[in-house]
Amino acid sequence: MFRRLKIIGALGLMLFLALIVCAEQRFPPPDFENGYQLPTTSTPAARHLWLQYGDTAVFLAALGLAVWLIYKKRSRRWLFCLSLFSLAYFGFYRRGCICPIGSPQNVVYALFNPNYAVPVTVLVFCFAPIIVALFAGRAFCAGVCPQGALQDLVLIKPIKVPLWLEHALSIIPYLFLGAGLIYAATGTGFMICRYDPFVPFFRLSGSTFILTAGALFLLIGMFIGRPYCRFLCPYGGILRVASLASKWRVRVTPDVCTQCQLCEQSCPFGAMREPTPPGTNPKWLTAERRRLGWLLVLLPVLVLVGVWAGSKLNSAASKVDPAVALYERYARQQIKPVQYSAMSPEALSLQRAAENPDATLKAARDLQHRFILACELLGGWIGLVIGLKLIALSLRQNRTDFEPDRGACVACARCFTSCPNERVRLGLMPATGEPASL
Amino acid sequence: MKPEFELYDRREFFGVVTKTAAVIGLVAGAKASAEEQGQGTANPFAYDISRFQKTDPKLVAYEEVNRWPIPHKEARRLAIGPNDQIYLCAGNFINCLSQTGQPGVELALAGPACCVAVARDGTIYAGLRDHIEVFDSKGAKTALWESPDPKSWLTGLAAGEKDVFAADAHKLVVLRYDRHGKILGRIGHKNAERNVPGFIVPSPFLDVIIHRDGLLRVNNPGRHRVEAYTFDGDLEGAWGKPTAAIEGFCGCCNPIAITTLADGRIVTCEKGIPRVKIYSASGEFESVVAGAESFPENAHACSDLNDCIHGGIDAAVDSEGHIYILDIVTGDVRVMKRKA
Amino acid sequence: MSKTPLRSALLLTAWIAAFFCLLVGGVMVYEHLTASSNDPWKSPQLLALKEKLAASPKSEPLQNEIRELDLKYRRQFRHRLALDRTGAWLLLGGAFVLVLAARKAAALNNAPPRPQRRLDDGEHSRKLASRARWSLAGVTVVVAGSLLLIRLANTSAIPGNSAVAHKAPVEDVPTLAEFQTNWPRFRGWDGSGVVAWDFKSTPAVLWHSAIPLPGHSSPIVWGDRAFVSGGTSAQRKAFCYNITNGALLWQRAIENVPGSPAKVPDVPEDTSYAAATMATDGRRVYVFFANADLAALNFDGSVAWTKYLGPLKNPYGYAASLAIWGNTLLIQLDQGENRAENSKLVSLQGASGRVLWERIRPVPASWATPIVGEAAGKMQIITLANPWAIGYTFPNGKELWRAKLLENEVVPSPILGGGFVLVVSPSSKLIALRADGAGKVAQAAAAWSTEENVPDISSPVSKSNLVFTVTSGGMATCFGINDGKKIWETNLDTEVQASPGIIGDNLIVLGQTGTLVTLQAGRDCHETSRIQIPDKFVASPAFADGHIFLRGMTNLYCLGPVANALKKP
Amino acid sequence: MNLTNGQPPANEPVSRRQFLRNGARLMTMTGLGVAAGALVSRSNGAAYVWQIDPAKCLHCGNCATQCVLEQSAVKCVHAYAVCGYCQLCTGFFAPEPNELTTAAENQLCPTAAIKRTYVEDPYYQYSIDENLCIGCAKCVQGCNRFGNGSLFLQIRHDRCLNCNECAISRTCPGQAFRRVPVDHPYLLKTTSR
Repeated sequence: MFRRLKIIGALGLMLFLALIVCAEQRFPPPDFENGYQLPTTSTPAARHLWLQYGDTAVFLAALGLAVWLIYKKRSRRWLFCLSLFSLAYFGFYRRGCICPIGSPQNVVYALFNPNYAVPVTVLVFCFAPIIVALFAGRAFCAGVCPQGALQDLVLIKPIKVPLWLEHALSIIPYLFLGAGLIYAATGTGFMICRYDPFVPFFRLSGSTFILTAGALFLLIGMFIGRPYCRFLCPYGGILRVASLASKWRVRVTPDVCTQCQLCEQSCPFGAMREPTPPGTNPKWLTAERRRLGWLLVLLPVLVLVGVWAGSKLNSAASKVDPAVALYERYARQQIKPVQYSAMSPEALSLQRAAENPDATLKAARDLQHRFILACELLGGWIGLVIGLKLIALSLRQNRTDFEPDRGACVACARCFTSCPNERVRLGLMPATGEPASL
Repeated sequence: MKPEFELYDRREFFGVVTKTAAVIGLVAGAKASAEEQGQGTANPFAYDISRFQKTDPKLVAYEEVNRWPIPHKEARRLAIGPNDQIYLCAGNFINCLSQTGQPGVELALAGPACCVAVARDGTIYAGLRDHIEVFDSKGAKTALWESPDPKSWLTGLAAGEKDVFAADAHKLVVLRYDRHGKILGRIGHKNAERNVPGFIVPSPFLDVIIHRDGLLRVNNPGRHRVEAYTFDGDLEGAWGKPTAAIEGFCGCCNPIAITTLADGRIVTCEKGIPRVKIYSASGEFESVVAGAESFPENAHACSDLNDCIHGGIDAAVDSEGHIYILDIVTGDVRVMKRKA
Repeated sequence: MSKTPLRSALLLTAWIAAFFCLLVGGVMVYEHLTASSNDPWKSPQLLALKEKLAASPKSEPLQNEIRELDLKYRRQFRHRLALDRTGAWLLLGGAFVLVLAARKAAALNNAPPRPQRRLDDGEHSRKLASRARWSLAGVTVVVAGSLLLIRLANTSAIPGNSAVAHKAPVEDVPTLAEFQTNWPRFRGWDGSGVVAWDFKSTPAVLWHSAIPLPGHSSPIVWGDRAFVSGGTSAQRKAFCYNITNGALLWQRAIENVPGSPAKVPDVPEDTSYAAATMATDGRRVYVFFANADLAALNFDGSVAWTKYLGPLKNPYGYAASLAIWGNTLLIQLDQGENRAENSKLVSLQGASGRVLWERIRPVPASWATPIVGEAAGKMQIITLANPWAIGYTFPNGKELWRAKLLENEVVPSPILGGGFVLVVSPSSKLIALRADGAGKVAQAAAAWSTEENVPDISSPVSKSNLVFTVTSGGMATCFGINDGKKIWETNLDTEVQASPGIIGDNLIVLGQTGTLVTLQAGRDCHETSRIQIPDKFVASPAFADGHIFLRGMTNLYCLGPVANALKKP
Repeated sequence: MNLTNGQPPANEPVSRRQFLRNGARLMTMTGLGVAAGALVSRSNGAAYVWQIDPAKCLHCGNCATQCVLEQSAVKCVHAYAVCGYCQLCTGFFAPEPNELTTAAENQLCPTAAIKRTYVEDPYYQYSIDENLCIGCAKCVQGCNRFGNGSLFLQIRHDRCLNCNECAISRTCPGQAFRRVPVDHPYLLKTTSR
């Protein structure tokens, strides 16, 4: 049957190509008499795809190497070298883009916007460190993250942040994460990338605001270890949770702990946890039990309150979105006109809005509607984070030895050599006698 | 060692907390207030011709008496028939409309209609991109004049008693046909010994009209002037100067369309700063029919769309001296009447 | 360990580096503060001069002044850019040295800790936990407070943003009557190719209008608009025509569909990239191409949404048309050479393009369009492919029955008639099936089947108690619907690809070479009229608004009774 | 993976926390797997880069000021086939130029990045020196208002860092920025439309 059709089809096609051509033609440039040839517009190609796959390979290799250095080689020096390499490669060579810190936004954006197909490389950058963390803790933070490496590098004289404050501030990354993700989901923008304080250094250029912020972080970072990682980095937050379930954990020493507390001194990131006294003192037991009970009740309450509060926030939150901001400005213009200078971005965007106010309004309103749900989720999330943290703080830990907290430890390997037993094991120190002063 | 938490005590901590809150509050408030009185940043790169976009009201001699939409999109040109019907070419159609825009005959063409002219006897000449189709007054096709050149791009037509003139914007020539489609001559092509400088036409806007003084008038956009030719192609004179000021022709390539009033004065249309003006037959600026203020969309379209090939305006004059202005962007026709 | 020479050397280096950094940083900042106001486009001086020049255009000195100043400032600008680049690197180097030196120095200096053993019975950790909880509460307060402030500082000017929040906008679906008066999909609202209104006099071409791109899809009609699709490997478009004068109202290219590869699959011209007939729900029109690009367009031609359903593997190119009921779109994505190559039936929500459900089908590629209609008292979706004819429930797509009936390349679409589903197994059988079965239906369930003059491309059409078929060879046959007995047959001596249709009492058959034959759709064979249109026809005719719409290779044709051209049904 | 790995030696039983950990890990892995699967099925492996749609660009000047690079990665490009080769090019000359020379006071471009070369009477070629161009779109405004619009802005990918979120796109009044596949990274004007 299809043979017969072929002829007709071919005929129709040929008949029409001719017509298309002249229909698509447009007023041509002049006929030059001196045989002048039109130059073609140059189109320098973007970075090759295979180069990006190359980056991914390097990334995975670095991750693997980091794990090996932490668990098998147990060498701070080599880990430091690896982090320097990562700083050079992912930082100054790849200019801080592509980095896993922002990648959850791409993933969420792709999940909520079918028109955006997330590149495979981004997926790898987003998921690989999490999977590693699920088995071996925050190897990524230790050896691969350029931001982390930069902060680790500038750490000169660590001051201890009191542990209770450390705990309290450790929820901020999750708030940042939540905010970043709702803005990504609504398609407004990638806040986490927008407010990354170190990428401008990698690019050697950036807005004054972000450069100053970065400089401040580095100054603080000279005395407080990895301030961004501990108190802001949303991806660090993800890895922190992931490594709570990690299969293996960083150990100060494979041998017995003599409880000398040297490792606690050696950790600049407040990740070392002291042993809890054996047994439980009955005089507190009931109180603790009761508190835990109340907190468990409080959790859903907090979440609900969060949702309620969030539902009130959408109009404020959505103002960040250009479409909403445009209509807001347009509407304000109707009430009390402001004279913008000619051809200024504001004037032009207003002109665009004025051409089709309904469409502008619709776009803005749709976004605000998206934001209602988004903000409720964010509120609930904040409530959940706080509630869980409270509960976590009220669970009784039973530790017999000094050991790094699974979540907080960035696996920088500093504590290894601080442990006398480890030094003995490595033959840095005679098995007998007092720990020699360094 | 001394327990860390004497480094901060709780009161101090809450002090810090309240301070931060205050700071954040202040910042937010400041930002909000800034938003409120929102002074926009000036654009240091603005291409500023605003001073030319205002027309001195004293110069405006015409007022709009009527305005009606046209039946099809992508209008190109309009012409006035023997008894004052308006012929519009838009899209693949030529429409004959009454002076009030009531639709009459519609001719469907094979391709986009680029220009139209109507002879005194009612014969309709439709310029398609590269050839001319002829219809009788009832709209029956009577002839098809073969394309003079595959690359031809006809954008202007004028029908006289014995001749039909077609302006070819790409081949830079005005073709002289007889009423049967025979090419009699090629006018205005670059020619040193007849000292014809030749047309410069960067965009498809070359127009030709037959003036009452028996000469042709052709706009030469690239040279910013209107040129007068005999039917045999001798350049008899030219006038016009390049300036965005009201008395001249603005931008890179104007005027884009011309027509003539009964008394021989010439109406010119410009794009970029869309405006319709009247010059005396010898080229003295006389008055403004409609200034840039009258074509906000058109002015905007030119700065906004891919190019002005989709912008632009055309004009025609009826026996009572009304000027019909076709706005290609808004797709409507304005009827302008001289102020009392 | 206080003042070793090494340490003091390190400290010295650190200080020098720090000083160096400050110096470079200072210079850069200074440059920015001063120079940037002198950028060639900002410098007030230069601007003022240009103003002056505008006033007195001919003054030589002024011109020279401008030229010099302009050159100077442009030099400065380039200089600044260069300086920033080098400065940044210098700063970086300095900082690096500073950090390294300082680290070493600090390392040399740090006293070995002498921690004392803490002997408490958990008092310490308890205190810690409680402080942590309180400070956490503090942080919470801060967060809440700042959020509150932000909330107070921002008031929205956008009307009605809160109350109607979660309510999704309800889609208004046209009534069944609207669907029936229009021609919303391949072979009409129910895929039967039958309209009730009568069409007395001989049809004649009222207008014809060029279709810029080739394609074998049939026209669809809604209101005063007709739509067809066309495509090549280079571009694929939908076209909208005004049915009163044939004006091409708009054409929309479907491109940059997310996920759709730039390279389109090869499709033989005889199927064309636009073989699938479009569909409409009166709110949007839907178009699907052989490269698996699906698009919904609003009636003004703007794109509502697009979706890539591929990749599609089809030996001759995809050709089954879109089916629609209400605002639910159905696409029968049968593909591949053998049975297990993820053929599926997909149902989408018209408004959003959201996939409602997908059903995997154990069949290879087919070219038959599914129909939706009431059979055996249930709303059913009936699909044909080799070998299975499958009935699904509408709207939720649960499989009701399947019958192993078909062979060869299944092209003709099913129709409903006389309480049967009429199914064509190409050039082998015409089968009347009761659609009341459940699960696997034995071949015996077929009420009757005949092997006489069975078409291989065109679909059957049925009226009252008759079924009509037309073979590619042009043999028109009439069967009784209850027993499948042949009533008459006639050779129309024209090749036929298009499916026949029925207007009132007229059986309309469109020949490939442009012969439009009208026969009486009755028990006795009688040809009422025959006209010739100079074009090639593969697409099936559409009947709406008292007119016949034909899609030729080159043009869209509108036929009507010349006498009352614009008579509404 | 299943629950058995991650267990401590068999002699001691799985502690409750250990069990929870394994469970959590298992769940997370599955979750990630599902998400990844869903996304990979959609992504066609290609990466995206930012580009300006000339049809939407409003020539506001933000491209010169908002890019994270000191000298913007956005440049003016010239579609020669669309150009009219005018003698009086409104993209090259300031409004009301004194005379049609390349003197500073007559030029529109603040950095003199447009080169004007004589082709033949009466035609001149205009080309962009990208090392000088700062992407301010002043010439684009001039060309679009009066001429054929052959000058327009494009992101040049030999300079663009391809930030995850383009800093210019945030402030673009025409919302003209969009992600395009890396193998077709330009949206050029051509003779055919």
